[in-house]
Amino acid sequence: MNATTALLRMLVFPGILFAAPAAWFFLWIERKAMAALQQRIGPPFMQPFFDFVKLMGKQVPPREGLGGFLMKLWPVLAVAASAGAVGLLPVIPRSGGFPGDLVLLLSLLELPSMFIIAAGFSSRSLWGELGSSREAILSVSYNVVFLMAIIGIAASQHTFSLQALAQSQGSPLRWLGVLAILICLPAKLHMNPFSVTNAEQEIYAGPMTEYTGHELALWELAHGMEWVAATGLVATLIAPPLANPWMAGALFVVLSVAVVLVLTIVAAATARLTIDDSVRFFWRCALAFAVLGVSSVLLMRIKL
Amino acid sequence: MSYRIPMGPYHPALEEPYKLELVCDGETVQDAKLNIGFNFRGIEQLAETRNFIQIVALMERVCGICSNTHTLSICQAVEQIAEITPPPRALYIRVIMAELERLHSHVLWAGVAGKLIGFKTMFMTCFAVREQIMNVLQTISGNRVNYAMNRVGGVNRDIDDPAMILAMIGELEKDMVKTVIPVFTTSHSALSRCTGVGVLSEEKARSLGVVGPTARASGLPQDLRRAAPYAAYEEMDFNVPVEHSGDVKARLVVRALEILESCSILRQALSKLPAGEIFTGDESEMEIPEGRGFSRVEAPRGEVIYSVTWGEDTDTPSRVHVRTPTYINMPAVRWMVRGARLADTPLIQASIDPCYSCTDR
Amino acid sequence: MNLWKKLLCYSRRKSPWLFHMNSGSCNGCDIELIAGLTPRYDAEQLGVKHEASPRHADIICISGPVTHTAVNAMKTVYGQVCHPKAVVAIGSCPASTNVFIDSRVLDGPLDRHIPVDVYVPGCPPRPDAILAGIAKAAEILAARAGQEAQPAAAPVAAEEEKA
Amino acid sequence: MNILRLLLNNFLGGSITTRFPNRPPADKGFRGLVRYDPQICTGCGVCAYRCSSRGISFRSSRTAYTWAYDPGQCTYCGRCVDGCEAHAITQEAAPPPLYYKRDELNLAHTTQRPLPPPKKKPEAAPATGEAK
Repeated sequence: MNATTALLRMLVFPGILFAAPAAWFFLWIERKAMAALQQRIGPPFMQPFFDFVKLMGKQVPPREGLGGFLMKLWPVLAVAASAGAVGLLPVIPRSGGFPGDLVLLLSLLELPSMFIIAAGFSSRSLWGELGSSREAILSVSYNVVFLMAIIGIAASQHTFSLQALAQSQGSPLRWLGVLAILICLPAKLHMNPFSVTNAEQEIYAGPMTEYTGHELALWELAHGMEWVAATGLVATLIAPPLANPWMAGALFVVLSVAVVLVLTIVAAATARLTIDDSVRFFWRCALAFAVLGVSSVLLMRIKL
Repeated sequence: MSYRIPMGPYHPALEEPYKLELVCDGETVQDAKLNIGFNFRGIEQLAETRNFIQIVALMERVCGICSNTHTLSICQAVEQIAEITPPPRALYIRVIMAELERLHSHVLWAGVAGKLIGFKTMFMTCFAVREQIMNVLQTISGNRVNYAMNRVGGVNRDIDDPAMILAMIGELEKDMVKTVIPVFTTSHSALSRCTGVGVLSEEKARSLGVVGPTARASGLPQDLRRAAPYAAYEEMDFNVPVEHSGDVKARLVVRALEILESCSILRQALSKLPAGEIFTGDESEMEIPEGRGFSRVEAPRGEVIYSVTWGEDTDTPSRVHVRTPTYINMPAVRWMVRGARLADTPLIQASIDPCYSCTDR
Repeated sequence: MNLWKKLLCYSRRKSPWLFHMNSGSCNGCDIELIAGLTPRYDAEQLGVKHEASPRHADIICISGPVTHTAVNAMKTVYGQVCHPKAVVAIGSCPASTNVFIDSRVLDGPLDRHIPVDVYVPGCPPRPDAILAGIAKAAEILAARAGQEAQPAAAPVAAEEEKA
Repeated sequence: MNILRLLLNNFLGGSITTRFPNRPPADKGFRGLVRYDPQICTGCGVCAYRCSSRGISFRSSRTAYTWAYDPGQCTYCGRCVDGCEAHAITQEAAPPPLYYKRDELNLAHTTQRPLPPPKKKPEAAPATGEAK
């Protein structure tokens, strides 16, 4: 993959130009499905898009100095990082990629939550700081499981290339890894039961409390693209390899939407756990998956 | 390092403006300080400028959630001064309204509790169930919230169609027994937020003198409907649910059981509804003599006490004093939140079902 | 009016985010507003989101007769909501202080402090009436699209808008 | 019932929402705006005496009386309707309309009192309801 195709992938397909509508669509599906599970009608089609446009046209209070600059900077960086993450997804197989892009995808997926933490602290609001500290604690714990899952998957297939992973067949270890990723996704996407970061009944909107206008719009966009990237990652891992690129693309979208729906059902069925319960949960998961993963790797070695 | 967190006065967890200042160590709450008064409208003083018809509509706006309780209390107090006994049908209608109000208030509480623990589906389900009750209230009284049902000497509106309410109660009970209660009690994530949180021991409850469901959840079987029956409660047969663990879950269970008891009371009242007048006395000729009236009513949140003094040859009271359940239960919150997690504080303070607009008046 | 402006107008009408404030109300209007978010009325069908932070909101719903103690907090919150914004007064209390008229601790009615765009009458209004008020306020917001930030508390400008 | 069953039922049952411009109907006895019929009114002023929120004001002189009503001030409690012996006051069974300016919906009626008996003249036609 050369620089041009990389840029093209990041900006056009499946990057920003494609990812932004996809982000709004996924956010809309999430809200609409949530409403359907609660006997409601839910928002009109592409509501997140209207929210985005409206927020773009809303005034931002003047903020001076380094704090103000940083507050402007973080959402832009978050959008860039998540757009990059989406750009790496092998939506249509054999369309590029390089060995080791899974590692890059992981770090790009991790960056928005780092930026959220930074944003909460630079907004200098008490609630922002509380939300940021919660996000920091939470990300430390779920990332252990997340990384373990990714490493397990990569180890089972002996590759860090998304392309190769999309092409290869599943194995028990891989399914275990996908399960672990699915458990982490609600925390990554600030969904119930791990929505402690933006628990509005406790700490207002958490790190986002002070944000408004186009900055908030960019955060929402970054959040939506995180959805696309994260569900896309799962879809890549569970999709069976198909020869026809169009079929593969369609399957990718269907699987992504299915993941969104699964996450929505989980969110609708649970209450928010407290931060210490969440952390405890993830460390237990980490322990369980570590034991399972190591033992299965050992078993595979013995077989070999 | 401990730091202070000011919650409120406009905080999403609080329906009403008040300020809760928490002293926290990390996410653990060490102490809480409550600042109220944002809702103070001077109603007790205003009541001294209203005559006995106007005062009912005024007292109704002490609190929009338990509005019937307040009108019932003031009417009972004034009736005591004027020595009026409302006809039996009016007493039954008062019981029906009081129980409908308890139903809607408890279901509302369950919904708000669901919202506070981030359980949006529970919130939506409870409110969808609650709409049935609101429909009935609207059919009976002509409004969804402030019913304007009570008047000195009886009630304003008759219940024309008891069968419709009976059908609704059947539906509601089915919804509660089959949906809301099992869902709340089988959801691990919801239970993990409620169990063992905000414990108020029986001794502490006794020494603080808490009232209502908060007391009953701490093992104090006190209920005015049983202890000092008013309206037609003497003729009703019901249980007073008591739990002993004193945590948020116990308060939840007490309220859930009370909803079922309310349904049973409603059923009895509606089937025994006596015929006859719905009020005594002609309001245009009624005179309130000098005297003092005192009335106690079991609101959804606990005991409401009204003390009304009427001066000589006036058409306005000389003093109306109200003691609301939240006023008594509030200090208990301080003991409940000590050592609790910050995330549980909204739920703990909501578990007494606070009503600061009653308390501030 | 160019395309972006048109889109902006449309979006503003489609996505009113609420911030709810109680300035000493009896809770009646507040629970009716909350009931408006729930399945039977479902404010989300209008794109309404009940926001926790005033910074995110477009429409401020105010209930209650504006007590002395709440007035400053209320003005602060009003200032925190960014332009464009609209104010919906729920119930009779903010319009006229209702039954609490001639109480000495009230600083109402509401339009003495901040400009009000829509009044929803009722004591309390029904949830569907509140939703209608919010939809109306969203239309007023959309009409304000071309306008630049107005100075804080300029009731006159707000009144011209409506005409 | 388990939460997943509830979600499934909700999903299969469809929404119970009223689509926005439609509104649930008001009941027969709904307490809406107060309507006043100056033809029937006897000018006793009991409605103002019974009104807790001063929504109805009644100013009377020897030659005329003015009945004024401010819906923004009204509590919709219906006590004026209950107390009106001539049934000149009724309540609409519909939710009151939105309004955009304070006092926009105010109503005031001035009615001339019939002159004292010696000179008997027909009652003057009531003045039109003018919005302030």
